[in-house]
Amino acid sequence: MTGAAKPARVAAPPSPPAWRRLVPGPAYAAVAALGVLVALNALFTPNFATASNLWNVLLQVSTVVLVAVGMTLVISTGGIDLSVGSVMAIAGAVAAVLLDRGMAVALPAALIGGTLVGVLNGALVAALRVQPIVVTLATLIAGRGLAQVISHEGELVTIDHPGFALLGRGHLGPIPYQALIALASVAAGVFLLRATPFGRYVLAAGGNPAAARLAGVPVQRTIVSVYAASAFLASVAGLIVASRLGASDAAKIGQNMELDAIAAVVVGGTALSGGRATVLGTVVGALIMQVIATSFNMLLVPYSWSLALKAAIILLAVYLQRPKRV
Amino acid sequence: MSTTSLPSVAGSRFTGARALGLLLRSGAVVALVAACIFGAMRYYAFATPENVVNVLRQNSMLGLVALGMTFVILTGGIDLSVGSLLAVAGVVAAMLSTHGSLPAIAGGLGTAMLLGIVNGVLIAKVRIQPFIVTLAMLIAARALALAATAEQSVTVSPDASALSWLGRGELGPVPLPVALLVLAYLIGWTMLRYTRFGRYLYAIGDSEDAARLMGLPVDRIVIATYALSGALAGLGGIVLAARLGAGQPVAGTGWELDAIAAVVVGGTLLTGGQGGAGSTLVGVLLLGVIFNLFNLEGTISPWWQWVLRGVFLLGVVIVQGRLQRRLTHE
Amino acid sequence: MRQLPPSRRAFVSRVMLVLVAAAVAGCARKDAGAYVVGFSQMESDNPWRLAETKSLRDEAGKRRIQLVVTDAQGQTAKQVSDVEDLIARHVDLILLAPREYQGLAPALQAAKAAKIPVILVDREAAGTPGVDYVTLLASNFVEQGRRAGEWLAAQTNGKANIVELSGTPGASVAADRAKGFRDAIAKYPDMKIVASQTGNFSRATAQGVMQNIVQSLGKQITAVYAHNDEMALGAIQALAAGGLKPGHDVRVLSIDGERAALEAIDRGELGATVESNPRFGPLAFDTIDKLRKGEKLPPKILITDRFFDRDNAKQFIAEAY
Amino acid sequence: MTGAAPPALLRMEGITKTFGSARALDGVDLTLRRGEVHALVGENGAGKSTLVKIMTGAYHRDSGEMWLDGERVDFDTPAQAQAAGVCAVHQEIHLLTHRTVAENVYLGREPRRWGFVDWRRMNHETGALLAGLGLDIDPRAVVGTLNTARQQMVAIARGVSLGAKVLVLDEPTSSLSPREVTILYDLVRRLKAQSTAIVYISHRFDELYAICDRVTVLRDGRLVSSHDLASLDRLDLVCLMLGKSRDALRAGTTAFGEQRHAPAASLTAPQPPLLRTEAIARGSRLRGVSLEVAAGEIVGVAGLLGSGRTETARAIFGAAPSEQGAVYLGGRRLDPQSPDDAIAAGIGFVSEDRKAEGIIPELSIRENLTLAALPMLTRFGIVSRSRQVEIVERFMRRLGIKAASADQRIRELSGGNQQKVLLARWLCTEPRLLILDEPTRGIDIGAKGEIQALVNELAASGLGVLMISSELEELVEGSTRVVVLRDGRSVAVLQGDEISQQAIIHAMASERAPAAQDAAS
Repeated sequence: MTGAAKPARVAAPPSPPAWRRLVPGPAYAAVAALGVLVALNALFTPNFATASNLWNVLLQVSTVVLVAVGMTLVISTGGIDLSVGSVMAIAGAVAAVLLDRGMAVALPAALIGGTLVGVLNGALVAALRVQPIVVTLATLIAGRGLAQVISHEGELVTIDHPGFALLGRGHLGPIPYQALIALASVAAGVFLLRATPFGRYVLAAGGNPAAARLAGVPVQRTIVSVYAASAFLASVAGLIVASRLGASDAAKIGQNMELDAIAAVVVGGTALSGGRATVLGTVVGALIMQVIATSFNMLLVPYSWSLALKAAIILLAVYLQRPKRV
Repeated sequence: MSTTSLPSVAGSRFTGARALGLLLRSGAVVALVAACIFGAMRYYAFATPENVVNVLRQNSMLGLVALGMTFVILTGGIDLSVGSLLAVAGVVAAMLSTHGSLPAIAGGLGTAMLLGIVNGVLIAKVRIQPFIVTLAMLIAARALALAATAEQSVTVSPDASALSWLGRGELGPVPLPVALLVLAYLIGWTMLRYTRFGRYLYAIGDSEDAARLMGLPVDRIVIATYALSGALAGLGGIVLAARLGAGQPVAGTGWELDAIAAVVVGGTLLTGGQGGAGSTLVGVLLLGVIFNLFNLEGTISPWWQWVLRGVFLLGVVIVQGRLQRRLTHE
Repeated sequence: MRQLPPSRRAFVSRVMLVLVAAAVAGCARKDAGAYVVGFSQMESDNPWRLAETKSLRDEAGKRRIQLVVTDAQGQTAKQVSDVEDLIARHVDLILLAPREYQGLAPALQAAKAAKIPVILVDREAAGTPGVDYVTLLASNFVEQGRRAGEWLAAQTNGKANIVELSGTPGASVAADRAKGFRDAIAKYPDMKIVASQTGNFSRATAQGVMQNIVQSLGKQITAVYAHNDEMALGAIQALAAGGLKPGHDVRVLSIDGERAALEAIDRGELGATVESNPRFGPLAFDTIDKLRKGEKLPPKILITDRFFDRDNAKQFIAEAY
Repeated sequence: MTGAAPPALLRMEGITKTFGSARALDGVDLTLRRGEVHALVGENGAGKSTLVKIMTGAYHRDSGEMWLDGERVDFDTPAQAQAAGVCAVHQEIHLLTHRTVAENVYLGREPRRWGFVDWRRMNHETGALLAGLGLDIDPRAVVGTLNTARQQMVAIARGVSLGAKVLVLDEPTSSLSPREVTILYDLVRRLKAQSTAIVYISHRFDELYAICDRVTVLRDGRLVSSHDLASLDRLDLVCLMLGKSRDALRAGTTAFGEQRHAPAASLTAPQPPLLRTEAIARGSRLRGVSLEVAAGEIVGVAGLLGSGRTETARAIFGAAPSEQGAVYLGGRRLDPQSPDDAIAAGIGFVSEDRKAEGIIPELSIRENLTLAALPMLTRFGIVSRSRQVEIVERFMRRLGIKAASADQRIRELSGGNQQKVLLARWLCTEPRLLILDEPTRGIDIGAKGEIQALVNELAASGLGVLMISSELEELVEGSTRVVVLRDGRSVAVLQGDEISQQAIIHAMASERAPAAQDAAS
């Protein structure tokens, strides 16, 4: 504490201007990158800048956004959730198996089933203090197996239920339902983080768990809730994918989703070390990744190139947003 | 001057902590022994030399990858790119095999090591988190392997006999991959315990700040560690390509998770600074034996195998978590 | 171990006891004289593979032969290991569904050294029939692609803008089905592949990819060729969502012949699917019988693939997988 | 400067260092002689740490010159500085906690045999080194299992074994008990006799006068002056540090003002005390502490390190609940099992470790300040922004928290301002009892005075305060009563005129002679 490198009295940073508070945290780089990507595509990719493609991009990005919002919460507590893909598969499988008993049974059962995995993750992380990456790696493996066991020993269960199909294929005007669901999850995420004690607790638990505990923050409960929320959102995403596919493909639904979601979160400016979170940044991150994927498909560029670009974007975004060394 | 004696509270706690630490690691050994006893009693084929050699050979490549992962995890980092680097090395070696074994092996190893160095530089110099750097490398290196081969497997030229020998040769009764594995772990163990480089890995994983202030060349060591991890993944890839007779751009998918699981099951902590090569070898063999038992049983559906693997990993981790907590609380 | 406190030692020994009991109770020692067949499946994450495994299991059950199945989870390296484990288990014969053409040589060598005959199922692997393996029960993937191409040419009078949804990058089936199709349409200058992107053999991926292609090419597209039914079904969803009527504006065709595909044909959404018959069970065990009787086997035995379109799809729905 | 001064061992001239727009050091000179203990003092932000980091190669200077043994030197890394004989032992002891003592001492230059680390020799030589320094520490012990004092010794031993000519001790006694301090003094004198130059950074004047020969004073990144310490009295030194004239300072060193040993009015009334603990115990560190705090009273807790001071606070707050005994609040049995219980009952707790257990670094002042009060600010699950802002503004004004805005991240504030935010965190929950564990540790004199005055004011308004402090002046001048702990037990309660440094020291170390007396007088 003696003679710190940053004498507070000498250099108190100026208060940020009002407009800066609208754009959360250090996500400018991501927003700028998204802008550049969209502008380039509008210029060079035929049919990119059309209304129908806008809905298309939103449609495709919505499941990633759902999962990534939950992932943002988890990461801002300093954790990580690798199990989201498997949770999606579990939710899809449960719904598919139970749909002939009606949506009122199938949907709640699927959501609860998926969320339970999150509760398990959270309990192990919070109570036993096992590292999140290991816990969720284990549930990733076991969950994928479980999803296949549930869907009649690995079969691809076809779903033929008009009501359920709406979830993934319905529209409100031109807006797909799933985009609305994703939007709702984003709004809920922003609201939770900004306006509720829970949001403060999440950031406090991620920023300094010991201090949070002494300040009366229910750290363990917060951590369990965060993993449960992540699993719940993943379950919703799993239901949407199953509905869109018209089948529960337990082996493939949500495969590698954890990496997509983590990429969206870090590109959006949430630090992996915890204590900082920006849900809107995550949305931007997810959009960046989606625009790359969509435009590369539209430009018919080989798969490997889009992988390489994704990698570069992740690095660049994180590099630009890295906290200044103190 | 007389020796000033400080209140000696530490002495009694110390042995307790040590015993627990030992148990932490020997937990995996106990599990391995138990799994082997179980296998030997249940399956006539388990305890045959043939099967033992099988298990060792099958796991030698993952073992090499996991050794590199151990080094990285000891520094408190993580390397998600190993599976992709393995594929790149295998593909490069296969492509160069028409020019002879030496260029093939050197090229494969060199490429993987170079990519490892890129990881290290981004982590140590540009100061981006290891998780993100290696996640990006996982994606980028896979892209490289796919692009370089036009998404097709590349045959290892039969002329590259030394290369093929690496994957299929035998030293007496010992297959060469196994010999390589043993050699690598011996060197790794010696390195970690008896060389400065090894001690520095522990130091950095324990406290990077402290290591820096004690004058260790932290950046150089971190870069060397990721280079080593890349090289070992590359060696794994070359052995695999030699064994299969082809370099596959999709080889090693998901191996980073298997390697992490092996390291963790062995008892090395992901927080860095504690663990070692020996425990990782135990972890690799433990997971390998479990797969072997699944196959010998032959009637467990693949999805139940997934469930069992996940639950097993969870169980080991929970037990270790409890032991670890007791260790830190005492 | 010497450092273990007594309570822990007791715990460990109790665990050991339980393990021993479990092992003895379910002891899987080989019954003398029983014939055991090992089946190394390459992956189990799609209906086709599941149907193949099931067919073999059912047939083995019928003939009271013990079948031991391993799953390579899509990794050649693991498949080699699996075969080695089967050899260590001293099975009498190995059925091998290769992950790839390349890379299984060590497995075949090991089996040969152990004098265990190997029959390849559904795909070929590098080696010589009669030497490295007994015979190949083959699906002809190139032929499947060619039949698809010819059907499309006939339907469109040799004029089409085709979107190809290819299988997993690096998988040999994908390469074969791409090749056969290209060979077939090469004769028709007006048949053009306007886009070729990977759908990873997955419905979800294909759906997303197709959506993007529809955005970019729109009404130019007149045909979609998918390397398997799953991707075709995804593409159909995407086309409908993009305002193109599958079966009407765009002809969709694929390979495999799974039930959902036949239903789609019946609805008029899917044009046709070339069967890639997964039911190797009867053929495999007939072949094994012949081998045990000492009959001479041809190097390659082709399983017959049917062709499903509007005319016959409905009648096969019930029996499809 | 007299012309007869011995030749300088290390000389720094015109050292300047800028971070961003902030000038941390501006043309600072420093001269170290062989075999001297040189105090480096200054308030927070004076530039002490920056100067030391430049000296030991952790930072690179922007301009200026440095000579060691008459030769110009230029250290790019700590390794270079160590090789040249300049070593630092930092305030947060930088050792590898999972590794053994020997490994730590020899890290970076392990003895080798045929290229491999020679463990036996390493352990043996470390043992010899420690014994030579008069320390009884097992070289094979894992550092994390040693207490702080021993870790400190290990860190110093490492410096010695590096053959340090210049050894920097940054706040070496901040976590040592008086007894351990004497061991440190022994060590320092021994090194001095071996003509090592020692730079000694401390906030504690007692120590400076007990051990140091000369002093260099820094203020706001500039050199104020260098003196022989003997020719400078305490008041002069404080004046130099604060940049104030001698007259402007009050007589006492703390800001508790008049000695308030008279019991608070409420205590004389026959009402039950606000807080009462009955022989609370937990594990081996806390073995029976009984104390009472009345409303409006400041009760000081004194004791050596390891006497159970912090454990007492944590037990009352429920952070590490007591296993035996009872905690009563307002006459009713509470026995909190978690901080939640204590907070709900109206207890606040400011931990001694501000960085690890106090601030949430990435959150703003506003969020940090209202963290504990959130349930009260929440309606229908939503935090009322307007009430939050109102509270934050009120407390920032009342406590004089200096910051650009309430939205500034707390980690950007000085230690004193951080401490005020943490105090405000509890004050806005309107507690009945406040537990302060080392409320003024590691903060500069100005802020220290403000906090002390504030605590006084709070108590006067009826709050009960339990104040743990290792600064005897603070306890003596601030407390209505002082509870003295020893070996996890409460051994004495001093009231009124009984309270004096002598009496406290005596109680802390009753059966032994008060070893630290020379340091504390």
